[in-house]
Amino acid sequence: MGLTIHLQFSGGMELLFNNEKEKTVTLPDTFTPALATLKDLLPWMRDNLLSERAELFMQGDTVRPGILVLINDADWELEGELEYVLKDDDTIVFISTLHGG
Amino acid sequence: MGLTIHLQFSGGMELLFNNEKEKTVTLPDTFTPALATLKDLLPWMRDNLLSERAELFMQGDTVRPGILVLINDADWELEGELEYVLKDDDTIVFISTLHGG
Amino acid sequence: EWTHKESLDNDEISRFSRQLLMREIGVQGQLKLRNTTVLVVGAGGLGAPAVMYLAAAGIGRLGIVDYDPVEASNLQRQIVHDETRVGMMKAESAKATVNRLSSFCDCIAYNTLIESSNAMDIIRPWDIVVDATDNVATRYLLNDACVLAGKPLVSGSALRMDGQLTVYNHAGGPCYRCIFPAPPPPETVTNCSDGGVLGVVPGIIGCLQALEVIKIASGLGTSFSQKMLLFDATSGAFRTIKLRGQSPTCAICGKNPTITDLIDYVQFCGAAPTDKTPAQTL
Amino acid sequence: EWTHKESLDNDEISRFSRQLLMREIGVQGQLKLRNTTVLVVGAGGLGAPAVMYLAAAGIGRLGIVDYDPVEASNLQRQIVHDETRVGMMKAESAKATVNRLSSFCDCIAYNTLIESSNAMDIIRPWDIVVDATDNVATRYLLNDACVLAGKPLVSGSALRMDGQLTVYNHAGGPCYRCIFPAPPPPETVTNCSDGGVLGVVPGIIGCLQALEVIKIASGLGTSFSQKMLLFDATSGAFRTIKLRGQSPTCAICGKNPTITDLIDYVQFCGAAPTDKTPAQTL
Ligand SMILES: [Zn+2]
Ligand SMILES: [Zn+2]
Repeated sequence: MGLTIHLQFSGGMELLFNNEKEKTVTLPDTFTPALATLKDLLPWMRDNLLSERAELFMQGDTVRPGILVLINDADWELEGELEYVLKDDDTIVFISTLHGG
Repeated sequence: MGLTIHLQFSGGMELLFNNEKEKTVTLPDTFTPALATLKDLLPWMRDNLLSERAELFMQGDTVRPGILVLINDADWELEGELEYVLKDDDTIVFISTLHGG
Repeated sequence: EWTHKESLDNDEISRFSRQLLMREIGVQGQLKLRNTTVLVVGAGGLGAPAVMYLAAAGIGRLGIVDYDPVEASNLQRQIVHDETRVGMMKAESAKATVNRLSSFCDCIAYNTLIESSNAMDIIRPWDIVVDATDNVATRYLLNDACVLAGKPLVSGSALRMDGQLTVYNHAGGPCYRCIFPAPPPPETVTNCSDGGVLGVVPGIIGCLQALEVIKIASGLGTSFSQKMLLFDATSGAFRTIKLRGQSPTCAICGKNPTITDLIDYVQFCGAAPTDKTPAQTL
Repeated sequence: EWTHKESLDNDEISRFSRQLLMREIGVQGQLKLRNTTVLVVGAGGLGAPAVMYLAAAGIGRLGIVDYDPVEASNLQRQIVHDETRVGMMKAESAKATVNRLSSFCDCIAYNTLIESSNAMDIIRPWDIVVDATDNVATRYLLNDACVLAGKPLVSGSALRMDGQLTVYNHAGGPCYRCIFPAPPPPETVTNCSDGGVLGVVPGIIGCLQALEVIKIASGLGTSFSQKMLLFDATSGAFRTIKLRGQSPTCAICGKNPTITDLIDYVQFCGAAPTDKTPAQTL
């Protein structure tokens, strides 16, 4: 069995992902435990889960500006960002920041 | 070592307990693991932690009306109330219900 | 004469465009808001933002019950009133603010102390009741009247830096008596006159009450049946706790209710429905 | 001429009695509120409850910046205005409401578009700044001006059923640019005119902004430096997340800042400071 990852979407990010706020995915065997990183997860999400245009989610090999990423409830900047090594049962949250009032 | 219990106070209950919102206590050996219940904990709290008059906390052998008790985040009524058997590392929350507006 | 509408007119479509744009509300949800009647009991710290946001959102008919006049010391939190209204009845003052804010809301003021003799008549015409009161006796009265009349009760409370929110008697969930079969001893009850309150704390809870009403009215459903939201303003922490379910032995909503008509709530609680009686501090 | 006070007078003691009773505020905290000056930028959905609760709580001097006139479609959420104010400048309308609510608040309206040429002059006299704006360009402008002037920035935002709150540039925490060094692509930004918003959602966030201002001003301290509160109105869920700290490489608050004067924010963001420009929906 591959890695199981819990994905959550907030602040409108869910509109890019079939309007689902939570989704638990089992990653294919190409994601090697102890090696696969967030850098691998993002294009997999883009190709397998995204229901809107890719540029609303990614820019280059990372998320586009204005998206906050949390790894197990902490800002991903504290966890190594793209280099973070995925662990089974991780929760990754994607938050679109809001600008309205 | 005795049982360790995390106590939390909310809604003004903290005013009865030295104005502390959280307190972790280690219970004495008279609290036998797998036997001691909430019915034992309440008078111990009254005698060892309470800083105000006892009738503001207890009525008979239970909490006075208007106090909600949570055991590990669930209403204690779902957990057996006074008969609940204490487990190491339990979190017990006492909430004074509010009536103002 | 206020009646249900079959569709929104052009003025309503323009006024509520920001809600019509949302898939969660849309035209059908907005029409449901227009056709829902809401009674807010208490035009104080909780009722102030609740009536304003309910009227603003397009609730078609809004009742406001209060028997107190506006006092200057209320204005630290009761933003539906203002200095020109000191001495006016709170229900009238709140209605005047609602009328300025929206001509799409039919607002009715009850300048009345709600009590056992009149509560059923006051509550019966309304779809949803908001408990924005400030004392134990009126909270039991409203609960029992809502159970007897079959209305959901969106209940909020606040004191000092703390707030609480829940929805009673809705969607199979518990009523106030299911959770609190006995009233608190009067000497353990603190009101805002004695304990104080930071004005924006009931403001936040009153806004959340308006939100839950809007969710029930528009068909989104409430998040707080059999759940209670606790807010600690000092730490900025919100916490949702799961409450027990509806009790088969509840004296008012159980299988064999012992209360089938409203009772004497002052006697039951040992305290009168006023925020002004000196009480001992918790 | 507004000046600092050494003590509260009898009228203030009577008016703010519910806060004086609280150990968290008391006489000293209330006096600090009286001597604190707060600038609210934006008199829209967030600013509406923020200015009312700040004035009600006893903030001594309140500035309100907005350049738009009140429109009928604003009244679904902007409860500081009303139908009699349609066409009036929002800052003037909000000031009129504050003046009715409290004679203890010295309120100043700026009927001005805040931009790089005037932002430093507008911000410099104030102790705390509230970001209640509705667009990306003004959010970067306010952040940079607050860093350059050394002011805490209490930032809120809302769209549809979602709200966010944080405090930037305070107590060693990060600024907006520390978290978001690059602006979002314009085509990913949705404003309330395009995406819609349930009115009470900015109401709740605006109340929480007022609360954090009051906590900073009274000495209680904020709960949201280097933290962000997320609110999902559909589920009633609040969540607090921990943000990265202040960045040594931040272009404005870092060790070697590359931005030492306000820049061209329209060019930087690729979008103008208006909620009205049609933009693609996210
Ligand atoms: Zn019941
Ligand atoms: Zn920075």
